[in-house]
Amino acid sequence: MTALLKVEGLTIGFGNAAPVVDDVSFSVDPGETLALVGESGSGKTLSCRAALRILPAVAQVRGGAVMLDGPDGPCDLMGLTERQMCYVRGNRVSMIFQEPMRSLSPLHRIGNQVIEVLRLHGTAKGQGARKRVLETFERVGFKDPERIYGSYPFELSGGMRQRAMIAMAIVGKPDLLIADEPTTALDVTTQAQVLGLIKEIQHETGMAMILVTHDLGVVANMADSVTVMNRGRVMEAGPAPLVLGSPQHGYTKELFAAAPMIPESSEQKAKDDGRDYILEMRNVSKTYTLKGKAPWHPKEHVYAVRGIEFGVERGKTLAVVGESGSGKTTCAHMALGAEWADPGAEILFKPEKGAEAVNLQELGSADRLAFQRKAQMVFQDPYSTLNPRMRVKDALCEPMEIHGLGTHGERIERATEMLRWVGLSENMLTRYPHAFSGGQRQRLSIARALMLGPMFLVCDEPTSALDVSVQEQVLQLLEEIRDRLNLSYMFISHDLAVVARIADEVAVMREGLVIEQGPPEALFYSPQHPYTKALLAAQPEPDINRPIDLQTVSQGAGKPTTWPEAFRFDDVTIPPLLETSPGHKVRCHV
Amino acid sequence: MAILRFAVFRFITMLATLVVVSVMIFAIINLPPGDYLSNQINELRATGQSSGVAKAEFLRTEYALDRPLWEQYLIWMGFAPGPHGFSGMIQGEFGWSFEFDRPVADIVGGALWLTVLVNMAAILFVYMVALPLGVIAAARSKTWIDYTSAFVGYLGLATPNFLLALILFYYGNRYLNLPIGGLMDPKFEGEPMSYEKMKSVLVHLIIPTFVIGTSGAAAMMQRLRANLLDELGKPYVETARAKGMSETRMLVKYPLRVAFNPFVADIGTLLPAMVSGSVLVSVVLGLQTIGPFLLTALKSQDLFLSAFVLMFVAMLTLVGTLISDLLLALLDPRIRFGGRSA
Amino acid sequence: MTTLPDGRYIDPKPYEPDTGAEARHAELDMPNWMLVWRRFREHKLGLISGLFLLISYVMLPFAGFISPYTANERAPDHLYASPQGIHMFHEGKLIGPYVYPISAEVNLETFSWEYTPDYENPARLNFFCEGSYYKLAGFIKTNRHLVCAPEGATIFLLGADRLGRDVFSRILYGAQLSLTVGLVGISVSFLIGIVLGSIAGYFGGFLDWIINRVIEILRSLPELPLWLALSAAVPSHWGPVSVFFIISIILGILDWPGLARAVRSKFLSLREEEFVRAAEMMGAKPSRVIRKHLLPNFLSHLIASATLSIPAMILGETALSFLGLGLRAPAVSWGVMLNDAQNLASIEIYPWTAIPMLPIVIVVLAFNFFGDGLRDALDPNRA
Amino acid sequence: ELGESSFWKAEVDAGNLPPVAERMPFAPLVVDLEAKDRATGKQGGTLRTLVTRTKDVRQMVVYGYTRLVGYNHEYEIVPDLLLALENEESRKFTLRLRPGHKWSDGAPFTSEDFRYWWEDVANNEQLSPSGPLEFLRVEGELPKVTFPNETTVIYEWSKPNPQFIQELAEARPPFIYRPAHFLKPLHNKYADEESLRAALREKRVRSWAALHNKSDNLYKFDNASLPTLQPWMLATKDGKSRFLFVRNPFFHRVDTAGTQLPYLDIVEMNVVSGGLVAAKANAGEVDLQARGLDFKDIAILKKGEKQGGYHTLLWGNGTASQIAIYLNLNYNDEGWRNLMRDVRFRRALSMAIDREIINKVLYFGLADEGAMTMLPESPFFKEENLRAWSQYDVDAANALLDEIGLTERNKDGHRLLPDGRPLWVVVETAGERQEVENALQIIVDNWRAVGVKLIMRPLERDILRNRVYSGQTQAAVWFGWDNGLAQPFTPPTYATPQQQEFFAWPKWGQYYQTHGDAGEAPDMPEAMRLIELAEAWRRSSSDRERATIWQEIVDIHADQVFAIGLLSGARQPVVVNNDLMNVPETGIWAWSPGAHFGIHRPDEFWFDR
Ligand SMILES: Nc1ncnc2c1ncn2[C@@H]1O[C@H](COP(=O)(O)OP(=O)(O)OP(=O)(O)O)[C@@H](O)[C@H]1O
Ligand SMILES: Nc1ncnc2c1ncn2[C@@H]1O[C@H](COP(=O)(O)OP(=O)(O)OP(=O)(O)O)[C@@H](O)[C@H]1O
Ligand SMILES: [Mg+2]
Ligand SMILES: [Mg+2]
Ligand code: NI
Repeated sequence: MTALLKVEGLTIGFGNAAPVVDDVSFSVDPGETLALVGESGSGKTLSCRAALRILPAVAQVRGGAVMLDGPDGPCDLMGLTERQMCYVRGNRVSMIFQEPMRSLSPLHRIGNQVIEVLRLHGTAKGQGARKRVLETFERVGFKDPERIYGSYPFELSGGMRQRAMIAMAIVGKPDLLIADEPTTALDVTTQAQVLGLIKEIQHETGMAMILVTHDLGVVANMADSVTVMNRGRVMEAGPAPLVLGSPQHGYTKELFAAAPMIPESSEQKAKDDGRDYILEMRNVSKTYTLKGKAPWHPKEHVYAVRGIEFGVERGKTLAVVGESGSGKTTCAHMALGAEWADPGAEILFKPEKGAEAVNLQELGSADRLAFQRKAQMVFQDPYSTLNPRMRVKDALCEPMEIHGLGTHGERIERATEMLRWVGLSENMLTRYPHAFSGGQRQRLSIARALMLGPMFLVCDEPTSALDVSVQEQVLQLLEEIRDRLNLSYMFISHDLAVVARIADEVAVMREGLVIEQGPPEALFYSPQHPYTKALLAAQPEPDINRPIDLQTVSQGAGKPTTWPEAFRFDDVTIPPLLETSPGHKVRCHV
Repeated sequence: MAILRFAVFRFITMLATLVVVSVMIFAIINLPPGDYLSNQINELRATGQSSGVAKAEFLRTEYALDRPLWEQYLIWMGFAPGPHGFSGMIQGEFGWSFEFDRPVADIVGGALWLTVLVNMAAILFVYMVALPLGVIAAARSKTWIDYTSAFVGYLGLATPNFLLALILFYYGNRYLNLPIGGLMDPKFEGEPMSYEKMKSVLVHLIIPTFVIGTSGAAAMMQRLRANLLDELGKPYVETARAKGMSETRMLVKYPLRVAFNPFVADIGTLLPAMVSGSVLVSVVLGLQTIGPFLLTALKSQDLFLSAFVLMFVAMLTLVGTLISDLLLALLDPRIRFGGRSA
Repeated sequence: MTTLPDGRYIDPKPYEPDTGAEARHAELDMPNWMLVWRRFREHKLGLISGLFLLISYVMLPFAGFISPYTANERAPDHLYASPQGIHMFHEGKLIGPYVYPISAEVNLETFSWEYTPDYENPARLNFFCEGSYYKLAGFIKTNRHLVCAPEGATIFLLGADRLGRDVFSRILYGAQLSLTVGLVGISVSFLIGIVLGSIAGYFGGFLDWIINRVIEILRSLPELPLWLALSAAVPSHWGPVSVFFIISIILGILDWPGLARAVRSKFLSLREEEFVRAAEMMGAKPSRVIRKHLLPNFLSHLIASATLSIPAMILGETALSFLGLGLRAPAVSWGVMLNDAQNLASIEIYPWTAIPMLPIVIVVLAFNFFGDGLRDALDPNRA
Repeated sequence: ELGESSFWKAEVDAGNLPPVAERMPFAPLVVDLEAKDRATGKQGGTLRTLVTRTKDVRQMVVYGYTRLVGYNHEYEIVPDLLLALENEESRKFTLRLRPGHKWSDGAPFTSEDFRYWWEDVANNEQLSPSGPLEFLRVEGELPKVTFPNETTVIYEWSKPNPQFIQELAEARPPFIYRPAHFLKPLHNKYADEESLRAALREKRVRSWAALHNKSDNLYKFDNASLPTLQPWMLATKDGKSRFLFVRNPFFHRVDTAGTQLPYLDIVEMNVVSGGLVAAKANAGEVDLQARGLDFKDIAILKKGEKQGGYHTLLWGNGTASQIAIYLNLNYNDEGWRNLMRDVRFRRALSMAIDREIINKVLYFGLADEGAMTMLPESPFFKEENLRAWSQYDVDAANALLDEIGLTERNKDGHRLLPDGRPLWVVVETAGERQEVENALQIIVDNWRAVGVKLIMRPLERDILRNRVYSGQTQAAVWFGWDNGLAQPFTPPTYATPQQQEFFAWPKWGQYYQTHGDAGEAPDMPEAMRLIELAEAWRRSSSDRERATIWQEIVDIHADQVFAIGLLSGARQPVVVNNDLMNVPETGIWAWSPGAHFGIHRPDEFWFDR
């Protein structure tokens, strides 16, 4: 069988520096899935983009060929005219970009942007096209496809945007799908659903896929062959069972060893009773009113968060997991006073043990400034939170400048140090944000959050774009400073293995509600709520011999209305959160 | 819903602003010393035509020009009754033009549609030239097409309008047989619209449109280009490319909409700015638009006529900003007009 | 390529886990403006334009020295003299830079001045010679010129105007005003426009409402009658330059709303960007957010607008002189010169009187390319 | 043996118009063209001309120049509409109308039209709030006006009213007659209330007086239905930029060959912007044009002659001085006022001007350099008056200034006033003419040589006037006397401090014009003498006497330099189609006397095609 896409000796560089993609070759056959894994910043994204010829304008392709097999034999994409490329892009080869927020136009409705693919290539027209888009929306796990169709990107959660991107890429049923970290922002059940969908399509149409991911569990479940990259070079490549089963190359071995797993046995952590909350949220709700509808339509509300009650203990980590779109980010924003909660909420921050708690909802400007010094955030979407016109140097120094700390030299000093902490080179300080890889940007975001030495840190999926070895490094760092400086974290993640590792307490969210809350050992080993159980079941493991059944796990726990009587809820009746055992709460009717 | 409420609220504000503006307009017109009739009398005497003086004096009482200024204002706006039951602006009575010795409504009536015609043509020209050229200049920045359009545009900008008009008229007439000045062949004046008349109007519009339009087009083109270049590096542009859109189509659909934001903000002032900005051009080109009326009226302090024209322009401005705000909200869904932390 | 027997590929190079830190770039410690300058240097056209502008501005104080005549020096016998060329070789002999003296004759058939060069008597130019008095850099009184007309001849490089004044010298003198005073208006309007526009756009709400009303009122207020009123109100003993100075400031004060609206609308949208929210969450004050985050993202538009305002300001006075408010003699500016040229005769019979158009175009193009280079250097995504 | 015009033939044949013999007065005005060295022509053709404002339709009343009495080409006043005018000691004037004379709508033109004006218009309080016109009052006294029969009107005063006749011949005459048959239906004295109210409603005016005033525009000429006596009548209703005038079928002039005048059937008047007149003329789009053309356009006009099929005539100019500087003797600032009232100062400034250069720059040396005085065509012209204080003589000027005591100078070389202020003369202009600006520029240099700094300040025309009248202006530039062709019967008001319009004495003029309510009484002996002379002229009853008075006035002006004239006799370009006959090669372009083309009787121009 001839390979559908064959990349040979691809070399890409910037300016006159050494190439960042160096003599990379890989190929993918029709219907097959090739996983590209490797270190963050190793050139995975660039290699994929090169295949579609949408590299940054400054990038130089210094050599190599990209052969795409077509009806009239393979042709080199590097030699095609722009017009011919237009035919290839989106139609034959489509791509899911790594940063879903920035990759969607902020001014156009999601539906409009997706349906365009069909219109452009004449695949479907009119109502047919719309139906097909809605269908795809449904299949990528949107509960309310119509609403998503008419929404603007900024009205969606990170995972939703990512799914919109996925829908955009697969709606046209391409021959080859290049998926650049397609599930980083998705909770595991949704991830399973999406991966299942892709497999299904591969089955139906023989679509090939290049899957760039850092999640070895996903690789294990999806890939037919694997290419491992590091620092711009291919380290190891071959069929998945072989590479995963018995890695040969030093880097590969190292990488696979770093993969986190939910520990097999539970080690009880000590419990102290007098809980000292650094941040406490009481009765916090958030309702959004949707834009975009015509003025004469009735207003549409989204209940993003409904009556959240939890707290972050001093020096501890509260992990929040849950379904994509369940209100985690909204919660985090409110915890930092960046978003006003609906009236009646109380968000209390206590800077010192025993100090007077301040309500973030009613803060004076001086108090607010003081609070902002102590509480920082690592954003879910690092790209859009970095000013595109600011060098990293300035972006990193900005928090200190704002609070008037240090001299210029000291700031730079600290910035370099932070960069080193998160595993980046200090030379990157003079770059602009767009010149980084996804994972590098995420680390920038972490570095920036640490610049002020905060005492409370909200991390919204801080490691989702990092390969396991870098992730390990970052987690270690976080743990270390937590223990050293008595930092408190609110840690949002979809990766249960990470959560298991770092959390002192876990809250599981679904549709704006906390449905189960408790220490990780309790939660992971005796989950009570059907949704929690589903989540755990859907966690993929990096073991090629233990594939999860995408079909069944992607069902998740189903709709809340289909749950067992005790847990069932709908918009009107919501069961209370009950403490079933000490520290373990479950939302259920008694 | 919000946008509807917003529109209603804005409309009410607009009316209030209009009243404020009317006061200021009236005050400014009356700022220079003297008034039409005394100037008129002076002029008649100075040129030895003293036999016309009697009539000028007659008009003074007829139009309440002998009363204090505030009273004149109230009468003009229609808040207070004038002599002989003169009813004022708000009742659609626009007053009398001394200069032309006709009701203001009669004079402006005809000029109004010509003004709209000329300005529409100019705006159309601006958009038709600036949009494609701006997009092309951005897409092909630093190529000959970028440089040439910049050069020609700046040439147009750097030439005083009147000089440009003269040059174009002179050589246009010489080599292309284009007409000099005016908006239609005089023989069609007052005739009903016909194919021939239409043609004549179009031919006459060529040079004025060009003269009024070049500066606007050049300005818009360059700014559009700059804004577009900014957008071109954004990732969503790459997404669009990855979908297989052709470069121009992509440019037009995505970045253009973002880049358009500053222009939409100005859409409201486009029309009035052209009306008042083209006053001098109209004067020198001999276009029978509202502009020359305004200038003569102002110079001779023909109170009601200039006040009406200015009110008209002010109204255009206000309606224009209203529209532009509504458009802005439609253009960019993220925009809220509410306060910082709402 | 190393392929293992089982068909997999292994990188042949030996693997070292971490190479450690690279050498620190020199760039790292450079201030931002140095980085910008390094990128700007690559934009050749921008660089040339910048140099040209620099030279032009540096030259301004020495305009008197470079020009062979002073601004209002009349040659009564050379009204509307046509441009004279400078020659080097006379009848095959090199005699250095010289001109042919010209003599005027009125042609009462065509009612125009006609000039006949005297080819017999080439007159060599004098350098570093004494001519009429002028003030170097505005205060040093001297009569030394770079080049002056030889005895009995004239040197009108770009011809002479109706009063027999040298167009070339006047262009140089005119630059002194046109390149400076007009820019004051731009600065004023940009300052007010940006500040108020930012405030309205960033804060929104009530402030936005207030500023918008002010803008509306200002925009609907007629400029024309204001000028008319003003032309009566300016004290009569004021010199033309100070009148013009005031006018251009007022022009700037009236001009800001357009820019303010553009800034406002863009900021209304920009302030919803995530990075703005991030900065706010770090505690950035509004002024900082506006300066560091919002403005740089609107800089391209601002730069383009600024370059576009320049011709408007230079030419603004020609429009104003219709109302008796423009610059006027003895002040010299390009606008004044063009104003004199606004008739058919200047176009058709004495085309050189319209030459001041050229410097305007050149300066404006230079500003444009300079701005473009700057925009480019500041653009992070630049190719 | 009158020939019917082809233009009206159809109408006559259709019976809508009487034949030409019945249309003309019994005693038409027979024009002997041969005697005037003109060719007898033929009827027909359309003459194209341009104006710059819509309201300039009135130019057709000026060009048509049909008056009760009018100037002939020798500047004598001769009867025109009138068959004869009898003048008894300038006190009693008997106006004899042409029997059978008709308005352009065919209604008879009789003494009733005069009566209507006098009794129902001029003396109607609502129509003329301030009563009959000033020129009809002699020291406040109104004339006795009688209408003995259909063709006779008598104006009679107890004292002489010498300006009566001359006023009737003005470019803008006081129409002392009105088409009574046309206006009576609009007059509340004659019309029944019902129909008057209907007319008010229809015309959207508020009072009958306003309606009457609006319809009664013999001079404005913008009402196509208003009957006229002019050679051409307006045929365009509600025109904006194009007006057609067609021949008046009842016009009263006829040539010796029996052809009813005017020769030209149609005059087409287009409104264009002022800056484009020269361009249009150059493109051959006019047949007869002087208005809107300037001396500086001559080159371009000459250039287009061949292509445009026209030739450019250079006429003289009727203003006494093309450019004159008026030092305001009523300036509000006392120190300055005293200085400017010193005749030596005015003389010095005048002598410091190099008029030759100005002439060369502005007019190729074709104008006459010299002070403001009467033009050579006027009987009061004297060579020495032209020369007086106008020879370029820097030394003499300096000597004069020193003599006044202005010897102190500041470091710039400018003289100082006695109170220490520098001698800066701010000269305000209407900013409309480039010539003025150029001339002043030269004067700046000239005056600097005598230690006087001139500051030029362009203003709006009305603003300038208002400033001058209120004494805020130190010095202003304007034309010299409009009428540089004074005849003994020309009222000398404009040359004496009886009008604020002479910028040297605005306040004295106001004082006279408002009968002492505003302004200041003249207090300079020379000014008082001028007033005396003006009074004497009014009272005098013979032309000889008036001539001597005039001469003295002109001499005083020359000696006192009330206005510093620069040049006179500048050329006015007149573009004439090559086919247009009878346009004089030389002429004087003047508003008063002469009514621009009017004095040359454009009804006698014709197309030789
Ligand atoms: N515009 C640019 N200028 C300079 N260097 C760049 C630019 N874009 C990317 N790079 C560098 O190229 C390298 C490869 O980037 P790439 O985005 O392909 O990484 P990646 O493998 O996708 O990493 P990640 O898993 O973090 O997304 C990175 O080290 C990055 O810093
Ligand atoms: N500005 C907004 N306007 C309207 N709806 C919004 C807005 N922001 C968020 N939402 C909605 O609120 C809900 C919760 O969003 P949130 O971003 O908190 O989810 P999340 O838990 O962070 O999901 P993910 O894991 O996918 O990031 C979503 O349904 C989203 O569509
Ligand atoms: Mg990547
Ligand atoms: Mg989120
Ligand atoms: Ni992940």
